[in-house]
Amino acid sequence: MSFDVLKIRKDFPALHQQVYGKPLVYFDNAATSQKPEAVINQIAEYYRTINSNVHRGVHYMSQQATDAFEGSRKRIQEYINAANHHEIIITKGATDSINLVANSFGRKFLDENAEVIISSLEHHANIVPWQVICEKQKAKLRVIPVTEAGTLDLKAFEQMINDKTKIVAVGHISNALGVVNPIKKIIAIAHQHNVPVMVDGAQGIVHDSIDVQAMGCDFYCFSSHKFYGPMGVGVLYGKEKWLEEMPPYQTGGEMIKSVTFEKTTYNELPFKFETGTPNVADVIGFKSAIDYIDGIGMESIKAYEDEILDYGIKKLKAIDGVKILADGAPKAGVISFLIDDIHPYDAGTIIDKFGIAVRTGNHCAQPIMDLLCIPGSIRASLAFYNTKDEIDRLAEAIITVKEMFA
Amino acid sequence: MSFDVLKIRKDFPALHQQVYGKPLVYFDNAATSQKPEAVINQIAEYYRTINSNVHRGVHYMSQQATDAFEGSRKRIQEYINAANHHEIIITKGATDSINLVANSFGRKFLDENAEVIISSLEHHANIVPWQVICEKQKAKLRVIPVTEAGTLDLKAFEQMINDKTKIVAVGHISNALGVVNPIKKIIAIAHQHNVPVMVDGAQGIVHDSIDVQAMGCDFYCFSSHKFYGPMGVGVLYGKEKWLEEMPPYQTGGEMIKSVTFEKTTYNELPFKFETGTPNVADVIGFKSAIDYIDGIGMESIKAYEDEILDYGIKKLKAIDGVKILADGAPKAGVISFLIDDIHPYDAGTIIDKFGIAVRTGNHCAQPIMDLLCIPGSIRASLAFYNTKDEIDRLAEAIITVKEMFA
Amino acid sequence: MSIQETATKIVNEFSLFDDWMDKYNHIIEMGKTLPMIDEKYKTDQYLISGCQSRVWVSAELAEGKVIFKADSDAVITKGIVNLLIRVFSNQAPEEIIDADMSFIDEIGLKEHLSPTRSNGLVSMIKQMKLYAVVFKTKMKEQQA
Amino acid sequence: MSIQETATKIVNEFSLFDDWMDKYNHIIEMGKTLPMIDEKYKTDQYLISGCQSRVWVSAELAEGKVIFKADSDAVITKGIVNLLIRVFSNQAPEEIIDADMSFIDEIGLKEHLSPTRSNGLVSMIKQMKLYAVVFKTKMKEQQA
Ligand SMILES: Cc1ncc(COP(=O)(O)O)c(C=O)c1O
Ligand SMILES: Cc1ncc(COP(=O)(O)O)c(C=O)c1O
Repeated sequence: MSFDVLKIRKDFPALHQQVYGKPLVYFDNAATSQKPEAVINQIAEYYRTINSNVHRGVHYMSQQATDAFEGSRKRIQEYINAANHHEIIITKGATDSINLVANSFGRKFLDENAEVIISSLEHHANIVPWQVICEKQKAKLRVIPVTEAGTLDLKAFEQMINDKTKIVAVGHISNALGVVNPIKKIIAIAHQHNVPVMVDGAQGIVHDSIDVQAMGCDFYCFSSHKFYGPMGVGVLYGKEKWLEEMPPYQTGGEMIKSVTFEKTTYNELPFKFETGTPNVADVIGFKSAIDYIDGIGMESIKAYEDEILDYGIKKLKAIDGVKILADGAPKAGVISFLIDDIHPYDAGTIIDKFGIAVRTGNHCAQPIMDLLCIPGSIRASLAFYNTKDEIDRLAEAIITVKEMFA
Repeated sequence: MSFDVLKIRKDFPALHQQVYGKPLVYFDNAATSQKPEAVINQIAEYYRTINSNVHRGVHYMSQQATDAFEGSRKRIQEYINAANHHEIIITKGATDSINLVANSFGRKFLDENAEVIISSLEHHANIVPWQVICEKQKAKLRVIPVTEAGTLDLKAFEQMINDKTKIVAVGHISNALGVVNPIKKIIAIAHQHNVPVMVDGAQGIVHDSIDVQAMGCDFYCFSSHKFYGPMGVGVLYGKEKWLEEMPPYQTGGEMIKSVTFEKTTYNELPFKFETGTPNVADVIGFKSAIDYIDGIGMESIKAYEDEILDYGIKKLKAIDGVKILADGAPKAGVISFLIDDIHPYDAGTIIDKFGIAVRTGNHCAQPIMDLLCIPGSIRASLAFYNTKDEIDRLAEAIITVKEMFA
Repeated sequence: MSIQETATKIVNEFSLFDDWMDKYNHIIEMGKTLPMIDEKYKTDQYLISGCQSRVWVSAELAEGKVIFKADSDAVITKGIVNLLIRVFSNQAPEEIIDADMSFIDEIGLKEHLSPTRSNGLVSMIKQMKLYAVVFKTKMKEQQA
Repeated sequence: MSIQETATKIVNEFSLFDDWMDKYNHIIEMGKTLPMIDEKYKTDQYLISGCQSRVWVSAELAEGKVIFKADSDAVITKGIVNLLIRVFSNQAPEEIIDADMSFIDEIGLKEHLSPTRSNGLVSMIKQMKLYAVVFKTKMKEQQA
């Protein structure tokens, strides 16, 4: 086998722990991923050497830090194949990126005649900012429904989009159900109407190679921490033409060219959207994560993840009473399920005692849970460092849960 | 001597480097501080063990991470003596904190009859957000002038504040000049008029013990990275009564209680103002920084810093042609100066070659530079790990600069 | 039985079980004997926040003692809230307010006690003590 | 002299100096002999951004060659821009556009070459090459 998962696991120190005296099984990757040693060491190395504030310093360390910081931006650009490095805006996370777009695009382009389209499968981070800006600008928020199969209803979307639509904001892969959305089709339809599309790629970047130019999206955003990088860093990719037209979001140092009490002029891209001291250490750490992932290759990662996901779904379905949510829809990385009528919190509490970390609840995607008429689900979210053995352990735990609550 | 600086320096790995073959002298502390080994190790330790997403997880690691994260919030509360831990909002930096206040307080309390007061000594981070919100709400921005001595003109302030004033936002210690503002007097005057005061404490927390209740401020904000903690973390302290009244700032997961497409209800403090996955690793790292500083004691730190600052000012003033900015004003941590008519950039470039990191330029405080009619200054900003020897080396470098540009 | 006596009794019950699974089975059993509240109380007003599952707790005063009832959509939560009800119900407000909760440690439910935990045990205790405070105030007013 | 010849000459000049201080002294010297632009060009239009000091560069075409003039408020910046002027000035637009800038490495100014550096050397080169592009286009139009 070309994909040596046991070798790969050695790169992730957090995986080798005991929880309640049992070897940890970490199945909460959609919430946050574990980090390879290379990333952890890079952060420490940074703080031991070139740690400095960037961009305005003439001194050696500041110039080194600036080079490394801007080098990381270029690495991100290259990794997602953006056309320009100034189309890469550093934020604090996917939520911050989406707030930036909703606020800045919204203030410029939304008014009482405008409509915004999101979907029923969104994470709260891609719902609430749009609700808020639509309310502020008196625009209308419309929601793509889901079909029985748990996929987005593209027919409904085609009927929904019209001259008033100013932007479509949809997730790439649903964190709650693992459903992979037909993002290229959505973009094609939107672009036929000259409507830009923002893709919430918080889960998308983790499970597939991203080429923003091939995808054609106008914005793409994600968090470092879900993609094997440090916490506290997010990315917003935006096409230059939109970023140029949008007003700044947060303001302060760095994002301005000149400040007087009468008039302040703003800096160029990407700095127009970046204010305050950036999280230099973690941005550089994120570069190490990308290097690490690229070293293995997203194609092998995807192939292996699909294999264990498939194995996991089959294994769990074989247990009487387990119901996989959105079963049949195209999936990546996530098994979201219920066991009989057992409350997810009950199940999760017991599964935890086996040293297995799963998440229970609505996964910050309450609307889709409401649509499915369930209080939440149990979610096992996989990464390429998980194994079939670990899935077997989850299956055993589920059987115990069934017995305990029978 | 009770303060053993050579022993303390051992705790900071970055200080023991050679730059251009010379031992590094790091005098750019006001831009960002170096980190003690304890902080660097804590971040790595976190990623090697309990790394998880917080608050919503039932599993072991998530609960450990949540405890550590909330424990850090309590530590911050305790350190600045806030009345409640939910008055501590975690942000990504001082700039983010100020944007939060300007935006959220501004939308609620500013209108075309309102006035906001800032000062001439502010960092851009405490100017531009107020300019922007005042423009949006059609409020008026007023600016406390400085006296000849470089201190804030309190008489002018007293005449400026009136029934229309809704908030006063001033820095605690000026990053560009090191001037310590009479913050208690300003708060007393403002409170006589029932006007709340936001203090930009980005430099203040670094050089003095902070007791927000004793100080009486309504908001206090700062960055972890300037206070020996990791990058990517900021704090906003706000009095409960204001935070309760203010609308949320960024929106998404975590800060909401329930989401439907019709109506979203917001969570309680502090979560109302915290959305998206927080920077757990660095928040926990920041706790280690506070523990470290508390271990030495801010009183000893302050005494030692005042001693070397005094030494430095005397030493530099003794060099013919060196002009200390705002000389005579009460100072902390910063020597901002000019050498003859030499451009700060010229001086900085040469000083750098001696392995000495100083900053040159306007230090993101263009208005005060404009007022002083200078393009910027050379700034040596000190920390408690700096030594008199290092100041001597700076003095030597200055003499070479003078010779080279004579 | 006093609060302390019930607490000791519960600690003894749990001490019979060596492993976590038996402990949880006992909690689940306790969930099944929970004094359930009337459906009409299952409203937001009686809902305790801070839990991943929904828990409703109602309280009434009868002859100077507080009677608690509760329900939850999760069985473990039912068990935990019943454990609290066994300790608190039928006690005077004063006793409830002052009750020492350290027995929860001894049961081995310590991991549930952090205020940041998603099961909301702390919120439940807080809410029940709050009811007691309200009743105590009422009783004082009536005496006055 | 061709661009390459001047570049080699400058590299030779700098090779005489062993240490950074002499190199910088030479740059400072070159700053003093900078062909200064007319005061009227010291406007935002001629200002090069990305520098900590202010640098203005003007260009005009004389007999098919570009003549650059510049000024700055910082001496080192003057020296650096003069170095570029010595290389670029009095050359045909074509030559300037195609010029290989690797000699800057050889001088030992490599540390200045990163686009993120605050001295703006890269911005200056960009701006000067841009002038050359504009003149080349103009010359073509005139020929057409
Ligand atoms: C006085 C003052 N306020 C605000 C800031 C902004 O802090 P940050 O860049 O960490 O957001 C700084 C940092 O330069 C500062 O010195
Ligand atoms: C699909 C999706 N969007 C957005 C987010 C928000 O990401 P963050 O919390 O890192 O800002 C998440 C994370 O849970 C997610 O899964």
